[in-house]
Amino acid sequence: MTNFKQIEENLKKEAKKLLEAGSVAVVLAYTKGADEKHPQPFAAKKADDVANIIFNEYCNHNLARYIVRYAPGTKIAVAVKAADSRAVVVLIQEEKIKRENLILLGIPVSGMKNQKTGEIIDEKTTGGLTNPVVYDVLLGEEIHTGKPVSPYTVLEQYEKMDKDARFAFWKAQFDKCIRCYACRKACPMCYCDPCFIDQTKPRWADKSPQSHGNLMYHLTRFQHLAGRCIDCGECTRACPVDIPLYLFHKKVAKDCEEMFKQAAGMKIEDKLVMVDFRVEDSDKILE
Amino acid sequence: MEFEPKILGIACNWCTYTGADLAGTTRLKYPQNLRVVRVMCSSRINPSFIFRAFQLGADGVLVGGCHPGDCHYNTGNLYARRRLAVTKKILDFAGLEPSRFRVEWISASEGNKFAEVVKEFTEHVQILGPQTKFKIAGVS
Amino acid sequence: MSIATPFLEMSQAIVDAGGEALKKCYQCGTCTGTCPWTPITHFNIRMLVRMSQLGLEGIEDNMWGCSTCKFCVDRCPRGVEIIDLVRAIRSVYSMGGMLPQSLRAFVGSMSARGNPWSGDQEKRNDWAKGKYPLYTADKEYLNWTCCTSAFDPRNVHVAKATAALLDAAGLSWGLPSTAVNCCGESLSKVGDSELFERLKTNNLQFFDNNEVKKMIVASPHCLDTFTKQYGRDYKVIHLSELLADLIKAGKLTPKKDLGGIKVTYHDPCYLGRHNQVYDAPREVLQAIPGIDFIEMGRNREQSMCCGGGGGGLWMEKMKGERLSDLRIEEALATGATVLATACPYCITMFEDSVRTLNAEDKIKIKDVAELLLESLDINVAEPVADVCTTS
Amino acid sequence: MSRIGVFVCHCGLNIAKTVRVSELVEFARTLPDVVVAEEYKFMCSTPGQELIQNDIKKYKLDRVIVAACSPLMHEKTFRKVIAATGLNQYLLTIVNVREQTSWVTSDIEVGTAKGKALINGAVYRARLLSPLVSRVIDVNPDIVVVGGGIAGIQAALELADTGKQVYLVEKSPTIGGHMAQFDKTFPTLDCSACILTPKMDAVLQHKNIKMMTYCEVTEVKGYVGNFDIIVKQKARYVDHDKCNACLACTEKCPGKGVSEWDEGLAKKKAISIPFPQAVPQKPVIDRDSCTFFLKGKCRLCEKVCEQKAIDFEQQDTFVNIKAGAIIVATGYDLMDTKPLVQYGYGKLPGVYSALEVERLFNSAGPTGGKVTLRDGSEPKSIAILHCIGSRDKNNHEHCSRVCCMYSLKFAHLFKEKTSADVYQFYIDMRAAGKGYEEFYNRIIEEDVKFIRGKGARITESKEEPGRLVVEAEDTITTKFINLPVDMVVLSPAIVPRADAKDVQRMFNLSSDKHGFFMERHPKLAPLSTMTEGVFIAGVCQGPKDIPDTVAQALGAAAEVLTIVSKDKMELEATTAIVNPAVCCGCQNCVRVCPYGAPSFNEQKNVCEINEALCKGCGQCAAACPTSAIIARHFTNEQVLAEIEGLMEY
Repeated sequence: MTNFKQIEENLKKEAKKLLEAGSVAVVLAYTKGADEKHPQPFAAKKADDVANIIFNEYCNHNLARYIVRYAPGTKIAVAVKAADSRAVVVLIQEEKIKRENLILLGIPVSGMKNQKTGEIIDEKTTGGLTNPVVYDVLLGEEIHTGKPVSPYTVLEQYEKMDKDARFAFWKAQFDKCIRCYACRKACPMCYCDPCFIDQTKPRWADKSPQSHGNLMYHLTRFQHLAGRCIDCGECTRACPVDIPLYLFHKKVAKDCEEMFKQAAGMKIEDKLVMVDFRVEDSDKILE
Repeated sequence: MEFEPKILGIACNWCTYTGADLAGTTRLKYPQNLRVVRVMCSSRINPSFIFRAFQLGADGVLVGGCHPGDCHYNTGNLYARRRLAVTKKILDFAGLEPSRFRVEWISASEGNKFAEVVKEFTEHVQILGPQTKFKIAGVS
Repeated sequence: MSIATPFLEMSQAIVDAGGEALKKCYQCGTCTGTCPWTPITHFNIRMLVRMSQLGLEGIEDNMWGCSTCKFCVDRCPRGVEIIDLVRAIRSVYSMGGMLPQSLRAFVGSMSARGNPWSGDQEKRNDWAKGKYPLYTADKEYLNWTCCTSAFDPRNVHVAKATAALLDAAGLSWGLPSTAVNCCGESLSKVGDSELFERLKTNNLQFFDNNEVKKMIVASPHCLDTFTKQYGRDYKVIHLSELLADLIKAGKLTPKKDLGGIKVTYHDPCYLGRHNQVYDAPREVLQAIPGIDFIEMGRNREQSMCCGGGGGGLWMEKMKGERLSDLRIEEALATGATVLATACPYCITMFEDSVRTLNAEDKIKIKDVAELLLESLDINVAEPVADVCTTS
Repeated sequence: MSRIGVFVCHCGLNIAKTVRVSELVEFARTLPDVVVAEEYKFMCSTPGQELIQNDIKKYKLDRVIVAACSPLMHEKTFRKVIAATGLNQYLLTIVNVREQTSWVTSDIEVGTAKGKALINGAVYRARLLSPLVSRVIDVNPDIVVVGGGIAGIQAALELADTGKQVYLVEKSPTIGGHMAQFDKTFPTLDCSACILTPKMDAVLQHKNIKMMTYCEVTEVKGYVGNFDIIVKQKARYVDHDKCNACLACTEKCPGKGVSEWDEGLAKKKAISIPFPQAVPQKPVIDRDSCTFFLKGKCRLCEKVCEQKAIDFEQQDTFVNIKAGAIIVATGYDLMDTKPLVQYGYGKLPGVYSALEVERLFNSAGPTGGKVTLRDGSEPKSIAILHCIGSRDKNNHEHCSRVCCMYSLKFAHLFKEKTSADVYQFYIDMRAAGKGYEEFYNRIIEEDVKFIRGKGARITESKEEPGRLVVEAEDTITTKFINLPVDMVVLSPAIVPRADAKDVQRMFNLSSDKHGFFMERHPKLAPLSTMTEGVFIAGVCQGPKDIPDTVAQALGAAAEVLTIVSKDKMELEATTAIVNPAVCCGCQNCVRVCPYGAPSFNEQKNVCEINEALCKGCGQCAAACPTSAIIARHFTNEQVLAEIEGLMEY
């Protein structure tokens, strides 16, 4: 089990060092919220802020979400768990941020918990990873459980479903959507401003929370996140009506990995699969 | 009465649209359930067009582009291939029969192929029956 | 000059019977130029197509010449499926009762007894003398015995050799029960599609009931029918291919030196051109010690026809109009003392020719399997297996 | 609110036969914003055009929909029609009720129903169209002609005579192409060299032609009016600026190669010119047969060259050319008939292919113009086999078009040069051309024997070793012909060049199912291609004879002049632009554009598109997640509206 206290200490120490030395303008980490189960993202800007930093098993927020809020060129340190680090990699690939402006404080962790249900989320939404894929400082020992978890096992029961049943399942889910857009707010990849759904030219879908508008919103969002979603699961945890969006994202990620032989956000040098091609891509992917 | 599906075609100007014209010039007969939208390149096709077409009542959507390697814009169809492959997977996981959406490479000289594909696809969609899952209630 | 009136209804009837291809022909004569019968008989395949295009009188006198060797189909610049056309023509006319005398016995036997040799169906497995098991679903292979191998005294030897080889290789196999009948290949080429369907249904019943997955056939004609006309998902392997594989896998090792005999090989049309098996039988022959293998001038894709296909086996041909005679002469010219082949029809045709040409002491006709068995040095008089079943 | 006029064409009965035109008109009148709908027999005719123009004025139309033939056919015509009234040409919408409706159904109910759906879609789309202003660009007046055969030569000369600068790029060391290999040309039998070599020389002498032999185009960028072309000059190992064409090197050279020019029937020196009349008259070294390159020593040519022109260190070089238009005239290959084992080509020495025979007739050929077999003897009996690999599903389905005629020419020349009996094995004689039937008659009268039946097989004669036997059916008498001959000439299929696929990609052409380059329209734009500014001429477009090739070359030259004779030209206005207000700066457009048109503006954090580089494919618009990119004339709104309209009926 991860020693959360130890990581918190190391995080504070590193943050302090960086802020004191002035090597970063801000350290993105977590701080106390309403209670232990609801920590908040936190931007430490002075050495004194460091005292407020915490880290526990409920610190799920993907801090990569907040990097793009700072002006280009700002030096930023970010605490990154496995999925967060992948989000950072995608943002670098997409040229939203530059690697040299980042100091990545890597957190190897297992045993993170869902704030609402308290269940351990490792196998569901971390892409099966426990260690960050890229970092400058590691705040704990790398974790090697020896048993690699397939991030896609959870999909099996849905893949097996009959099409009509699957449609009914998703229809019921999407019909719940109240269009609060918490999913896109939580998503580190959803930095579009404005989002396609807020457009008036064209108006892609109805803006009120109705069945068909919801379907259009979600399906298009899945398409836009294809090859980019890094399976942090934040969309799902943010959802007030508990739509298991992560399942759909995971399925698209799985298909992309099978078709294009590459998982999102694993290596900075990788090309973005949806704005790339290979001449030898098979027509089979269209079958 | 036999079910007459509505099929949306989106064809690139240089290959498939021209191929479709050739099918006409050579007076090949094929089912007329297909209505073709002309775009300059298959890569122009925004995946949301496909979702939208199904919402607007399409029973099938057929996209036609140049053969890979023969794109008028060199590589457009190679990007399109990836983009539309993902679209198809999304339709599938959402529970829509993925075979209602088809991408075919049909060159300007393949009038025959165009007619055959349309015939075969129309028959296929006919067997699948009306598409009701995505269709917005009330659209004709 | 005689007067002819196009009779397009007849042409249409041929099209309806599966002869659609006649529309494509542009009468270049490549087929006639390629046809093995052209130099020796009056049969003119192009003219047959021409007459069918216009429905001219005289089709019925010309339609029996073809032995469906497929040479013309491979060469046709228009991609006309000439064999389908011949079958359609024959079917149209034999429905009208225009069957030549020599084929009546053949069709009659097929109809009454389910095999072409007027054999008693119950005795289909008698050659095995009860020494080999019947096929059951737990066995790997069904060893399908061609009617010709089962009833024709010469070809029975091939059936026996086959069984001995399969046992020697330690395969799990069984024979079909006597409920089966002829695959129907020649019957379908003769144009009796109704009777063909009857035979096919009966055989399929056996295959389905016994869950046949893999089948060994010694006759390329059975091979062709089972793979192309029966529409089931089992695997059909020609004996020569199986033997070549068994030798490669070390399960059969030819040891006995045959003493430097000169052997040439005749490609059966239905094994070669129809099913593209050219190498396997040659590999088997070349694996046998003491065989000096020589090719005839016309081999593989260019191979000559024996004349036995398309019902030819049951038709009388005058001396000088027999392809098998020409082929024997060709084989003799190579200096070979054994003409090997891999088809019971070819064997029958060649044995006849060897006799009528008085060449019995100059050349022997052998199935590839028989030669292989000789070099394995197993006594074939009695089956090696001691499994006992009822037939 | 827009004011739409809908004009439905009968196209005689072409449309009206399977589409009830009046019903479409009635239907159109019920659609939103449609203020007038009319029908006419031939909308593209002058009265039809006037009908549209009058209605635009009368009803103050601001959108025009023409339901007629394919937009690929008459979109330009109707754009001009409406532009003449002052209406922006991009406010036109064409509905394809002919090629994609009336011609592909035989059921008038079905045709009419589809026509309605298409018109409905067009109305929805038309309402959202915007006027667009065409871009005007400068035109580079220079021209590149690719291929130095008769087509390329003729086009280059024609263009150069108008004062334009022409670059003639030829792959082999000399211009002239296949025509230079021939001895005589049908049906007039004029000597090929006599009509061609003066033209080759004219190319060399012309001050406006830059002849680039032994060169290949390796890259084509840009667009009509402004092409950027990279040409590779293959190393000749001879400095042609210094070489004075004395050819002392060739005399001394010990290296022996095979002469492609003589179709492998003769040897050539490693340093040589392909044939005595070659242009330029300057040699190149063939690395594959040069003793120095093979063994590391020799350099005899270097020693004898007084001009010091030999340069073994020479490398391939690359030249950049800018041009306003391009003519592709890359010619053809003859099919390799070796795989057709029944004809024994390559195995039986008496079997020749057509081009080999051309060389045998040629006085500059390997036999000095004498018809002799490989053993030096004169054939006494000759068979010419037509349609070898042509009109053949197993090989090439097309008719090679010139074989009948050159086979007749061969027959004549055989009769003239030998005392042989000559036989033609043919399927159908095709002699449609000026003077061709007369030529056929002449050859018949020269006592050439015609056997109607395709040659089925060539074998070696058993009775007379060394002779050949042609087996075929004479389909007229239904007799099987076994004809002993000394020589067999195969007339193989004419096929696209082995590298046609590469050329096609480089110039962005389409090809037909046989691999020949495809014209924009088989009747109305036979020399244009799908790429503006690139034209095709000669056999690369399909088999044809010399008169047709020359006519195409001249036509292509005229087409080119319509572009390069003006300093400026209008380009399609259908490019993409970025709406900076909604651009999120993701740069997907930058990543997917094949032309580098979009770029990222870091200051503004938005992408921008350089319209001059944009070719209007619209790919960026599909890749843009925020719909910030407007693919003009194919905007998201327009396409969606059209889809909606089409799906309504």
